Amino acid sequence: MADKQYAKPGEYSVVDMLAVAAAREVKDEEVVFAGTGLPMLAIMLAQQLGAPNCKLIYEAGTIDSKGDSLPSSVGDPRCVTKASVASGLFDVFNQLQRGKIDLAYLGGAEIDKYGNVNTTVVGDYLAPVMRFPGSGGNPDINSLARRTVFIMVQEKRRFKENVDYITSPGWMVKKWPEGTLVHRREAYGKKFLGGPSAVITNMAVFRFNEETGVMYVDTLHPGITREQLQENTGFELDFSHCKGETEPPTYEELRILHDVVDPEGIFLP
Amino acid sequence: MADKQYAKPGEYSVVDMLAVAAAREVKDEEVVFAGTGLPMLAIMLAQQLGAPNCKLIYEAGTIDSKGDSLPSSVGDPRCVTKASVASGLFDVFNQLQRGKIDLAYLGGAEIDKYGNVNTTVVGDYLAPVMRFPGSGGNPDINSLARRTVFIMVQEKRRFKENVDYITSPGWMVKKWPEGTLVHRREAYGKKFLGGPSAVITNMAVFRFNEETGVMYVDTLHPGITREQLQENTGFELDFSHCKGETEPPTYEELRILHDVVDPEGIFLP
Amino acid sequence: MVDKRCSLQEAVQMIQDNDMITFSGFVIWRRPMAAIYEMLRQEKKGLHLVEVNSGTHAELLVGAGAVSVWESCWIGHELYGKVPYCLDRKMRERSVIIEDYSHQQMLYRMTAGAMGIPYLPTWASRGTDILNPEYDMLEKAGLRNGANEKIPAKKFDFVQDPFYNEGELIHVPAVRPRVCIVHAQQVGEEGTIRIAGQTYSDEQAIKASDLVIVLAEEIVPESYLREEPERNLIPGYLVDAIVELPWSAHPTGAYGFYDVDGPFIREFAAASRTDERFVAWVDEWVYGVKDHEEYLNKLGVSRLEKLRANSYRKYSTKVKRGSR
Amino acid sequence: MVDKRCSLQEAVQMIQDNDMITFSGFVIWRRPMAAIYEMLRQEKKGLHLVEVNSGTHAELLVGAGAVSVWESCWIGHELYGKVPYCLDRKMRERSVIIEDYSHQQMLYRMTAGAMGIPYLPTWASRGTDILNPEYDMLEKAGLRNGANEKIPAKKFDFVQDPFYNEGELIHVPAVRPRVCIVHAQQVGEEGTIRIAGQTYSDEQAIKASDLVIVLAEEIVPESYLREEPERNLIPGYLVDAIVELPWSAHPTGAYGFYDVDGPFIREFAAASRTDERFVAWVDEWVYGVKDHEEYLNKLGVSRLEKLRANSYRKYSTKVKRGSR
Repeated sequence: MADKQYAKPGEYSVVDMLAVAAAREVKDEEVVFAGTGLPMLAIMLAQQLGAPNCKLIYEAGTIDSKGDSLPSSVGDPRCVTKASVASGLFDVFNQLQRGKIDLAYLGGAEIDKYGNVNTTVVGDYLAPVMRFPGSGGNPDINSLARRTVFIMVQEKRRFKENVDYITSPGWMVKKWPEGTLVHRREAYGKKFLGGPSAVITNMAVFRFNEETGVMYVDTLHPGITREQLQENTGFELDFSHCKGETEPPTYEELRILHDVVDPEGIFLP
Repeated sequence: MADKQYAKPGEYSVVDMLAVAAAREVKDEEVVFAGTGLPMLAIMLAQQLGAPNCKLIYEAGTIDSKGDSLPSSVGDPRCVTKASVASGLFDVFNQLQRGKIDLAYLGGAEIDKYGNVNTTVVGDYLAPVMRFPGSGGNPDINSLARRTVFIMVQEKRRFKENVDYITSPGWMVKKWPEGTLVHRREAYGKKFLGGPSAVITNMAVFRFNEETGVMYVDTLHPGITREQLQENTGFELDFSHCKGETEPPTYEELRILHDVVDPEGIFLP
Repeated sequence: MVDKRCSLQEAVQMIQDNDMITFSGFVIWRRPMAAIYEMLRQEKKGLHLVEVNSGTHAELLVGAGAVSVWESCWIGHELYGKVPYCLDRKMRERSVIIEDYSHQQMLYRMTAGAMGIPYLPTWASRGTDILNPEYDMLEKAGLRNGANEKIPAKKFDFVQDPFYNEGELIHVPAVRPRVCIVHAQQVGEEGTIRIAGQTYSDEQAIKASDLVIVLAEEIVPESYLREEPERNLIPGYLVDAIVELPWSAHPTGAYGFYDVDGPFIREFAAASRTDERFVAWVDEWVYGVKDHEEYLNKLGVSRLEKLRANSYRKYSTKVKRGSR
Repeated sequence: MVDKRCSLQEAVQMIQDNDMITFSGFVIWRRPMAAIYEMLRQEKKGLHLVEVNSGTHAELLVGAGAVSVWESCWIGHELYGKVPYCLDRKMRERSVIIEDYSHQQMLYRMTAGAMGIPYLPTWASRGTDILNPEYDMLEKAGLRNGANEKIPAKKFDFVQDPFYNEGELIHVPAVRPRVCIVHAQQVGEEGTIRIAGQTYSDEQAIKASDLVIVLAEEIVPESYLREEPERNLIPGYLVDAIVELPWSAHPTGAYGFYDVDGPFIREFAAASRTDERFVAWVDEWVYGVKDHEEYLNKLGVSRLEKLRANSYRKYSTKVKRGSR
């Protein structure tokens, strides 16, 4: 690790920083669920670096594929190349529920301080202002993987005190039929498998106090100040556990990301 | 039909008669579930004669196979030859429960006058005298196919007023937790799909009064008298709807059975 | 043997107004697009879409006013358009009822239909607003009164596990579409379906449905498919109509045959932002062409050849996908 | 990458006394027989067998006194022996607890295990004595008290369908074996499993289990299996131990490799009629040979070559099966 050559601010984009930070969350030999876009970049980068034996699962039905052409979506034929198994949703969602998934990368339109995510509507669900695409497998994966990492854009309107609709469950979730917020451990009981472990944005890495369920700032990306981060967040941030600066991308990571993982510039323009 | 050449008694065995009578139960284009042994012979004979487009399903997971070598069991590789689909139990049992099976051929160690079958134990279940192999898929298929045909040996100890244990459901079945006998239509409600339509033995063909659920004699095989049949039955037989003699095998049927379906003499010694 | 082969027009005539319907594929892959276009030409109305996941095909049906209920978990165009403008517009007009489930819940609903049971239990998506009892939109619309036998009496049920004492599970009701329209790479003349690559949730969608229409890139001999029955997904007796129609999933992609036509979908997604532009788009690409053949000719050889998959790789190596 | 390859002895040492265990295959096809023999040699005791269906392999374990509970639907040798003499004897001695379910119920129990849910609903086998509440034998033995977390609190549950009002369904509890021993034709060095022909209920048995041991006819390069991932059943990370062992399903059969050895099973079935003859048989064929290699040599080349499958037909064309 001593000979790591870190890139300097200006030599990498915020998307590069995001992808690299996300890639560092995975451990070798882990079974990882990834969705379309940045999650794919992160996991494929990880496979080239510290986690060559991590197994990548795509929601549409492929397991541990090893293609050399970046898929543009999880249903893409490129997901099938040199896979261990190509099947369908029933296979992969069952494995998820069986507790076989160590880590998942997810995205979201809005998030609150407990890690609850909204990808469904803006406004009151019964009189909505705008429709998002909907849940997809986000809440399934997020409720059943052992750890989840959210990759998001840091904006005040996206980091909210409360989301309009809990599409995907964080650490404080709704208990029905009352709808009261309870801790995920309490709501899930014996079938508690884990929960959100990090939120990675273009500005920072956040983690969670698993007892209170509240998000805190773990590291700030190089060049980002606490004030800038707070300005782009809709709730008061906890900096009490902030470890300092996010480790910047290395030249080697950037090379792999741009030349090996996404040479066509699909997600990295 | 006018030019059918029927074989005479002595020119065919009781097993031949059984197989031929069973084969006549299937209609063309039907989807048929068959188990090991005589059911296989019956359905493969039917495919050579009046029902060339019936589709044969084996419990172990093959659909509409068209091999030229008789399988000795439903798990046999010979079941896979030229099949439409080779899969597993989850595929075929789901199709069964979805109501896709028109007809099934089944066997049994003991049967009662309602068509309830025992293939589990002799004697009190809690202090049994002897263990049979068990249910297998018999009760599943018998409860979910639209029609079932039982192929059995006619013996007094096998045709009983009441079976020791209802492994497979006939027309009067047990309603739990009380265990009272009720009509299958009542017990199955909206999910009533049909029930046993015939029992074919080495001596006769039986059918059911679907209102009372009671078995009656439909035809006697050539050379069998009512007295002989009653002697080999443990309950009083209803001959009131007996149509006379079972149509004997034709020479063509016998030729196909012995030369085409089972030339190795696996089930037809 | 019954000959199930027919024209696209005949196949689509089997779909009735107000049908509950589902489709093969995954978001922008292997959707039976030629049949979607033909449904618009035949002016189908009041459709009740039940989809494990949704996509471009549904935006077209919704935008054209063919849909009264949409039950699914996701709709959009992936990389080529993040917002489902048609559904968004119809939602705000309140002309389409939206019933939200999660992906696994929709999968299990379709699986329950395929298994012939009325529901399946799952742990997925507990603690979310998907389970909010106030958000049962079919109930709010009075459609859970039993008048329509395809609509279950409840959106969910919550049940305690009595076997391992693991807590409260969600029971999701089966879906039992009247029609499933499938895009497959190969189908035999008796109807055996072989899907190459990922099968998505096609097996469940087909087996849950009463009537199955297949658009295939090619009809191949049954004897060929039956040489390797392990590779086939569906037996012929579950299929009701077969249409041989190359490129019938365009602009969505099909493993081994062609890639997604990204620019085409991006243009449609952009056009879908307003009703006027949507109408102009369908006037050009749907009503403006007589049939699938005219549509392909309008696309032109160059465009299609770029999309065509490399036979070894199973995807196109000629299509430009990114900025480099 | 972890190397999962090991010897048969090492693999069988992973099985503990009192384990809940299941196997690949169907009655007399693709049973991991070499491991069964080795389990006898290692004197495993108190096993709790949970099987979608059972057969020759289980008669051996039961006869040798290795089994305390048998939960399944069928046991026998098909054409080669209709009576399960060992289970019959142990049943009458009351040294094995028998819990009867139907085939579909056992399949759904294993499927629930594989899906990670505690039960599945089914309509199968209503009205039978399988559902007789007096016949819950694990309950009668006091084993449903929660002391063993692998044993559910109830044999069945009966539940009304609240969605379509279709009546009372049966809920069957998941099975969650600690160990699954699989016989497969091919496995990759990372553990990817390819099963040829019917897959029976192998997928469910493997995915329901905590620990998976594979006996394979051959270990092949992962790169070969990954050329056609649609044909593979199980990814490598679900596999814990791999043993390359040709003929390891003998005397049961394996699609594409060899037929059932009917006379061998018939002889065993006949020997199983009495305890004395059973003991003599296992003394000769199990304890009398040191390992699988000695077993094969004792069988001899001529016997094995007759069983070997024709590579096109996938079954043997040399074996004499009937009376002609």
